[in-house]
Amino acid sequence: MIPAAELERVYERPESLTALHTNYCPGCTHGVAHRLVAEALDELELREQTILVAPVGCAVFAYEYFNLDGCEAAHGRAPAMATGIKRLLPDRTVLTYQGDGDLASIGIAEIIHAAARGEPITTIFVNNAIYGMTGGQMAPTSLPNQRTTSSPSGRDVALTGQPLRVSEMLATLPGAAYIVRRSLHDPANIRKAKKAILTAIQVQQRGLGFSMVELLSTCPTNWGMTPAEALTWVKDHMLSIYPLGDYKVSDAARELSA
Amino acid sequence: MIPAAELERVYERPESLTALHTNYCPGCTHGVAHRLVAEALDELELREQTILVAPVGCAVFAYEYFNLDGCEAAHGRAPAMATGIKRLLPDRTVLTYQGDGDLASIGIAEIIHAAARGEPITTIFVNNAIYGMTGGQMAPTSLPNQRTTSSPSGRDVALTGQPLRVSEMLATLPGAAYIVRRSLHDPANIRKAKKAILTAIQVQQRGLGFSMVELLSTCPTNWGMTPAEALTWVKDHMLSIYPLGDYKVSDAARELSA
Amino acid sequence: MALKGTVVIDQERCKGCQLCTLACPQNVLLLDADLLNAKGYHPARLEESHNFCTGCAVCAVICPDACITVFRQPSPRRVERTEAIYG
Amino acid sequence: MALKGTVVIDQERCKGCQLCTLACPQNVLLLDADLLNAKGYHPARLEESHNFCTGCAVCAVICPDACITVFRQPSPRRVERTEAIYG
Amino acid sequence: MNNHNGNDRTEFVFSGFGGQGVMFVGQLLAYAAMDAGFNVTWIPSYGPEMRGGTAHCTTIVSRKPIGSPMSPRPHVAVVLNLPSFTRYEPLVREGGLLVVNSALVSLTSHRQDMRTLDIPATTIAENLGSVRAANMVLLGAALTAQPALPLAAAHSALEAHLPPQHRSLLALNHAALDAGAAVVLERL
Amino acid sequence: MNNHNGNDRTEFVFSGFGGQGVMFVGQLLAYAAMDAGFNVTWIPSYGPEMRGGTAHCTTIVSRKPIGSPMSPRPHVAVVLNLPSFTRYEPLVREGGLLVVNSALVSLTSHRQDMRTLDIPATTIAENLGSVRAANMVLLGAALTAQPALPLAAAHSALEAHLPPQHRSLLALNHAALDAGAAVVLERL
Amino acid sequence: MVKELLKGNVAIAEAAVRAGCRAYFGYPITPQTELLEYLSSRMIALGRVFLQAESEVAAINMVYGAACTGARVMTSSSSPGFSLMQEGLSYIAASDLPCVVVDVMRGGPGLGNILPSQGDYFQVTRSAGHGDYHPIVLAPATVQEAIDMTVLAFDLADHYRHLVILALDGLIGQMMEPAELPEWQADPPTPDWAVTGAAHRAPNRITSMHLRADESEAYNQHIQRRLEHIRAAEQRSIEMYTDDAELLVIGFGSAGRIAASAVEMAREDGLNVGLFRPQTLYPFPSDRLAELAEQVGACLVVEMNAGQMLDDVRLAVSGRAPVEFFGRMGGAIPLPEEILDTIEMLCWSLHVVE
Amino acid sequence: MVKELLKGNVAIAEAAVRAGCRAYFGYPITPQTELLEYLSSRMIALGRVFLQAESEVAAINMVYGAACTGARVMTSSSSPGFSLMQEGLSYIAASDLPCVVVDVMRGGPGLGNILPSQGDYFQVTRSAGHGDYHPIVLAPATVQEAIDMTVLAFDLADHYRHLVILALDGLIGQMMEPAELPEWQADPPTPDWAVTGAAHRAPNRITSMHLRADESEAYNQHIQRRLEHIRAAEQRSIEMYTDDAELLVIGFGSAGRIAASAVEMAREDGLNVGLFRPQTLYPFPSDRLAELAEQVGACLVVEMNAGQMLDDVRLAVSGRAPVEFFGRMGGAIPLPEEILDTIEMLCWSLHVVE
Ligand SMILES: Cc1ncc(C[n+]2csc(CCOP(=O)(O)OP(=O)(O)O)c2C)c(N)n1
Ligand SMILES: Cc1ncc(C[n+]2csc(CCOP(=O)(O)OP(=O)(O)O)c2C)c(N)n1
Ligand code: SF4
Ligand code: SF4
Ligand code: SF4
Ligand code: SF4
Ligand code: SF4
Ligand code: SF4
Ligand SMILES: [Mg+2]
Ligand SMILES: [Mg+2]
Repeated sequence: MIPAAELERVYERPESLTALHTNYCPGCTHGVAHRLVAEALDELELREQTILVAPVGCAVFAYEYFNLDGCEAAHGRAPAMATGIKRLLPDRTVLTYQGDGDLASIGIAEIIHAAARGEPITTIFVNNAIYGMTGGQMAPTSLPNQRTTSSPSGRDVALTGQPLRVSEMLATLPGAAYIVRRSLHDPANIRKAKKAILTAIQVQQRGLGFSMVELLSTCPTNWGMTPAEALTWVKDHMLSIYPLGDYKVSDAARELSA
Repeated sequence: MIPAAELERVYERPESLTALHTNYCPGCTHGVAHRLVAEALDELELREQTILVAPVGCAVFAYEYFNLDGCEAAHGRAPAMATGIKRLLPDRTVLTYQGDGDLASIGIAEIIHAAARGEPITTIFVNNAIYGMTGGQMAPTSLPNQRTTSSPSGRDVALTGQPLRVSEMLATLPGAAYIVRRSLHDPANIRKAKKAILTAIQVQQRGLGFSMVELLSTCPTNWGMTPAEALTWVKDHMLSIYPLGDYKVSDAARELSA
Repeated sequence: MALKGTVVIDQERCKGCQLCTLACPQNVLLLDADLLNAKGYHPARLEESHNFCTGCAVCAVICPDACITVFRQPSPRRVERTEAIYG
Repeated sequence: MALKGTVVIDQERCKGCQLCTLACPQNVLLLDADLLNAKGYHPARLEESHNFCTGCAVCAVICPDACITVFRQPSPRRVERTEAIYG
Repeated sequence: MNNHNGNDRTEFVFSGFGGQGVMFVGQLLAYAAMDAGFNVTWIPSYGPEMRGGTAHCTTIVSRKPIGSPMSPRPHVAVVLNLPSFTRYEPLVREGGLLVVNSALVSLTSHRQDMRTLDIPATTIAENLGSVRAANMVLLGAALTAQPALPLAAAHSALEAHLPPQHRSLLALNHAALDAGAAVVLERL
Repeated sequence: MNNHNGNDRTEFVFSGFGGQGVMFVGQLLAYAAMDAGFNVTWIPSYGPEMRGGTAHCTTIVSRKPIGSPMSPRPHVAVVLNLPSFTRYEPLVREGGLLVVNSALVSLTSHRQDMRTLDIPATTIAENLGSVRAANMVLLGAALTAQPALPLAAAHSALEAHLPPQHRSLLALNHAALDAGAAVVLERL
Repeated sequence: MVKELLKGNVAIAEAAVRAGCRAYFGYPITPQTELLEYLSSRMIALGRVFLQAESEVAAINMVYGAACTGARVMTSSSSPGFSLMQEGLSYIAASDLPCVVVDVMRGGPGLGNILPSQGDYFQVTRSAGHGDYHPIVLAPATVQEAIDMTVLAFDLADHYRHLVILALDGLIGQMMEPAELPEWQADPPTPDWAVTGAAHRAPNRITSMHLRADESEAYNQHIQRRLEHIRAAEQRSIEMYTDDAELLVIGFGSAGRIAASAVEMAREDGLNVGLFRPQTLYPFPSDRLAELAEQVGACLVVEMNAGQMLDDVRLAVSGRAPVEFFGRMGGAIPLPEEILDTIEMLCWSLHVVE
Repeated sequence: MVKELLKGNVAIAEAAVRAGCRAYFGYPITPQTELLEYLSSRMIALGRVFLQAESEVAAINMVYGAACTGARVMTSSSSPGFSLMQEGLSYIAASDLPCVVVDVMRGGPGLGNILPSQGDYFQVTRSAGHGDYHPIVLAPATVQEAIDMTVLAFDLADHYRHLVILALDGLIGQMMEPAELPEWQADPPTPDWAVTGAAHRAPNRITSMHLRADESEAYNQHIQRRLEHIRAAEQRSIEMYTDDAELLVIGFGSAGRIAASAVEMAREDGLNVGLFRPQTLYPFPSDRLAELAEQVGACLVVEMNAGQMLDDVRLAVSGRAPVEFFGRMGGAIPLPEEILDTIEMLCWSLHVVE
């Protein structure tokens, strides 16, 4: 082992995160998502001009974990709250961080209308196919036959429909400038996710419209898996239902991401 | 003029409408939409098994105008109410009749989730690009630069986004079996609209999933036009923003409409 | 050759919107300037002077207030009532 | 040839999720079975026996709790700090 | 018990089709009363009739503070069309005044306990240059028959409050007010 | 003033990691008490600690109706891991009992105003066949040291209420209860 | 029937099933989620309707629709979710529809926390949405009462065609206690006002719209007359030691049962203290309380909020006796001992203690 | 300044503009729509924020966000829309955010109608969402008062960091009356708690979550202390002829001004009647009313609802005098004459008339 002093520090906890320990379960990729957002803000030097809107969900404490000005939305209403902030502070960077229950279920109206208005905010959409915080109920994003505490014999698509693919849907809206889906299940994908977050925030900075990065994420606790198994489950089961990709990249946004 | 007695009656007010005079403004095509729905129910002999969910909007009295069992939803919530009814009475035909403010603005969450669940209900979506009942405010469906009482200098798309195209958006959902857009601006289009309504109801009868017919409709009063001018405005201005067509016809539904 | 037909207009229902008068291919409908119904509108009326009603039902198809009943000379090919007018 | 590097793990932050230990290409991370941190977890630890840490930062990229600081032998081509690890 | 609505309070209702300017004439009266130092309220009907085609509003002019701005039994009803006549003719308070646009309303009142003025306002206005001034003809008549305010107050209110885009109609409106007043004075 | 929480009411807290079966052991005690004719309440903690890894529950056994199901100062605290020890050691009521899974908790209590039982429950259970029976070892010990209920009641509750999918563990659980009791009896 | 050890939320769910609840629509929220989770398998196994709605707004409107069919239906939520149901509740009430809504109250306002609270007393008793009406509100203090009141809730809902709210807090929702489940009820016939398709009869229509003031006022009078009946017939309460009580402790739900412990302790200490526990929050048992107020020297209201039922107590007592308050807020749970302290202080100041 | 003839809704809108309202978010609903419509051009012309939200739920949450930036913000709605704002209102209140919400009440419950009503009294004063708090509630009775109270609302909101509701009914919203608009207020500095980006300072965080009971209770105590201050400092009311009144008529807003006419008539008839018109509904002017209750023989509460403020009157009067009620519901408007009839009846039974 080489003494650290002689070496260059190539990675450390980003400044846009606080030192607080999170209350996420071990191996939960909410933590990865946080880190990526914080790194992106650091790199873009936006920490001091960013306002984070935290969701109701496991990430409810996000406003404490990020070293940013922040506030706490009502369940699902983060995009409305962010709209209120952004309209008054158009030169600030406004982020919402939302789970799939928050965004795709109770908050679908607010995200659609924010996107439809082309509201220049950025949404980090953490899709773990379940309601994490409340103990593992079915979400609109749960997979067919997925067992949850409110679909104990598996999600019955005949009664509850197919998983809701939000990115695909939002991509139909002209106001959406940048809508992509990435995954956090391995380092290579995490790297791509980071890049997408950077682009999304830049889309906001340039005022190109609404931007959202959907991140496939794990919930080892409620899936009843080890953290490593959970990553595999994302790869083996979620990717086919939620194909990764760029669902909407407006022309102006394309220049940025290129 | 030939005495009526010698002739065959080829058209009369459908049985599924009551004799009540509507309170729609002269020339408002809400009346046409009503008539088409009633005719379709008559032809399918469904009058006695149909439950209509009326919206809040100019069509708030629809439950009185239709000779059907009916109920009155809260603004935007007709699809949720219809879901409640349909789940308990799966063999009945359940219709929602909704305006664009009702469906595309306040009620977008409920329509999306009903469609996403593949709820076997049929929605008649009357898009007149304005809030008729409350006196002509902007709707998410209002056209760019359209003057309304809440966009008096014309809808500014930079602040409020582009018109929301609901059919295009719902078409992305697997649960949606039949999503089409028609218009009521001339007899030929009215005929096509009627056909679509028939198909949509049949889609429900066969349990194929969610069905919706979007109807481009007029609001002469709040557009500040004569009824005839309003029809022309639909043709000249709405059709280009809201192209008519079949946005989603599931394979099973295709057989029906063929 | 056009069929022969006629229409009966429920003048109390009518709101004088003129959509039928403008749509009638035969130009045989007009608003009755002399009549005001209880709602305060001049209702539509059939007025066959040069042309005659063919029972084509275009007026009924466009009438937002379902005021118009259409009659037509029985045609050889029998079709369902309301279906007939929607071709 | 691989660069030389090392990692410093904030063992009090660590939740022992093992994502780093499984992801490390050099297999030089493991959970410390002897140590229980205040949160009650066995934290990850660097254990270079056969292999050595290259400072590739894969562990840091996957760690959900931002516990890992990565050091690397200065490379000829200078790049921005965190950007470096995301290639 | 006193008559609590003596001369110090007059309740006007204006009623007619949407395009007949009933809202404006009610507001004009309110402006006139305000400028003349009265308490005044104006309130539109915004009830279920909204989409029925007929519009009406109530203007109350009073020396005392006004409690309710509603007038279920107006002192003066100005009706511009048939449905308005049917609605308000029975409601005018005893001893009150009904002003009827007889050009459009063929009925006349048979009530003996109030005054009725049949004024062919639409015709008079048409002769003056536009049927749209019928409302002013009727206001002129009403204020002459029931002088809750001097007619001059209505004239100055017109000067002061006619919206800029309608100022070309100023002369017409003045003339219409006077013409309405003249009809009443003639009949005295 | 009386001691309002005399012998007729005993409050137990069970605390440990998620997988250590603390919820079940608390419920088992509740079943036992119910079957023995006591009033009983069981309540999980569902507060902010939820996601912290440590779970705890409270079982109250009483001859009288139970008001609050909460126990801020339990008579008996059964702690299965270190964080639980840290949390509950100071809270046990004077004269109460702390039962510690000494196999996982290296600390011991220095309080003189209550009894402490250090039981290497995980080790004992492991020897019996599975570490997962440590909870039963500790319950056996607790009920022997503080006989709010006869141990037999716990045995019959096991028979009656062990969920079907765990019935293969019945013998192990019985043995664990007895083993816990034995440790206490040995030390008498 | 035998007693089982049942968790409040689950007990309510199973009681609803046995009372003939045909459909449940809900949205997860702690501390009521077990209710939804239990029904997610139970209802489907019975061939009944369970649907997790996309939100509480949707849930209450699904209930609204389902209630229109004349079936027994239910939803449940907790404080923030209950707030989202306000519009729907008002529509349901204004449509004369029977239905049962469970509010397992938690610490507020705002997001607050998931701890037990009684902070929604005003919201459940006073408004539950805009306009003039009150739901019937039942407040269980034990798991057994939660069961019994669930059955009662459905019966009252049908009997009065009225909205019934079961208002409890997280303690009762989360707690397990021995309790007996009810008998299975036979399905009532479909009521004649239900919308089921207008076959062989004139159409049924369910609406809360009354555009004309006279119609609307007449409808409101109809509601008020119904509420008068309800006030006359449905006031319910439990008493302990009220015969000779000089201090009357008043509390509902969890606060009431904790206060009961405190009253027992006070009696052991020789204090003449009684307990009055309202079981109906609307109608508030004012009649009996007014009687008791004549007799006691003072009242002590105990709540897990800042003093909300306090208003109803003051209204009932109407100056006949001083009314004192002890409350814990935002998820804090009162201890019997601290209530006892307050009791002692009050008794002392009343000279109840010789 | 000179008097202008102003419609209530428009007057409130313009008063808000002059009071420095930087942003308005709202959703159309009769009878408040003119407020939104007026601001749709006015705010944009001034370079301020106007946005028609997709719903009332979104509107109140936009307000929530905007209020976090420390700016003066407002929304408005009417009864069903106000119901939809309950969750958001509770969050705003629980985050100590100043903001102003206008409720132009209409006939309910349910869809009801668009006629004037005071049926949301409970909803605005008692809960406005779940949890323990009360908004400050101002109730104007004239257009002038609507203007003055709009300015006051913003000032009180900022001063107390508290939610302020302007509660009026469709009559005042729709009516035109002569009134004077206020001076333009200078913009207050951005408060130090606002979220604006954490530059050169530690991050600001706005939340209503308090997971631990002790923190949550402490926060609730903080709210209750603030409410105590508000109760001590902000009770406002108007009186007429109270010096020698033997019957006190009590009404707020439209009902209050109509009752004033009735009281005038009664005085003309020689009856010793006075008027008490609460201008603040929360804090209810109980202190002054309790004093007056000592002096009068009876109270008559007049409301455009089934008797909601009645509770507050009874609580304040607390048995000192009988309290009678006259109400019209669901959009019906009381006539001065019918109030006068009731006054006469009561005076007669009080032997006030010699
Ligand atoms: C109005 C309202 N309804 C319900 C809840 C309860 N609730 C809290 S978080 C949550 C779902 C969280 O799921 P998701 O958004 O997927 O986030 P995750 O925890 O999975 O990251 C729910 C239903 C609430 N707090 N407020
Ligand atoms: C919760 C709620 N918000 C607002 C309203 C007021 N409102 C009634 S109808 C309507 C819009 C109607 O527009 P649309 O749905 O397009 O129907 P249209 O009248 O154009 O047919 C609104 C906003 C209401 N009744 N309830
Ligand atoms: S419950 Fe699931 S989503 Fe929430 S912190 Fe734990 S693992 Fe992550
Ligand atoms: S307002 Fe518009 S939509 Fe409504 S009835 Fe009149 S024309 Fe039709
Ligand atoms: S049926 Fe045809 S021809 Fe006859 S009136 Fe109607 S449109 Fe004209
Ligand atoms: S279309 Fe119908 S309503 Fe219109 S004028 Fe013709 S008959 Fe009358
Ligand atoms: S930097 Fe690379 S080699 Fe070193 S420990 Fe981390 S993953 Fe392993
Ligand atoms: S990934 Fe992070 S939290 Fe997980 S074991 Fe490694 S260092 Fe610990
Ligand atoms: Mg999730
Ligand atoms: Mg519309």
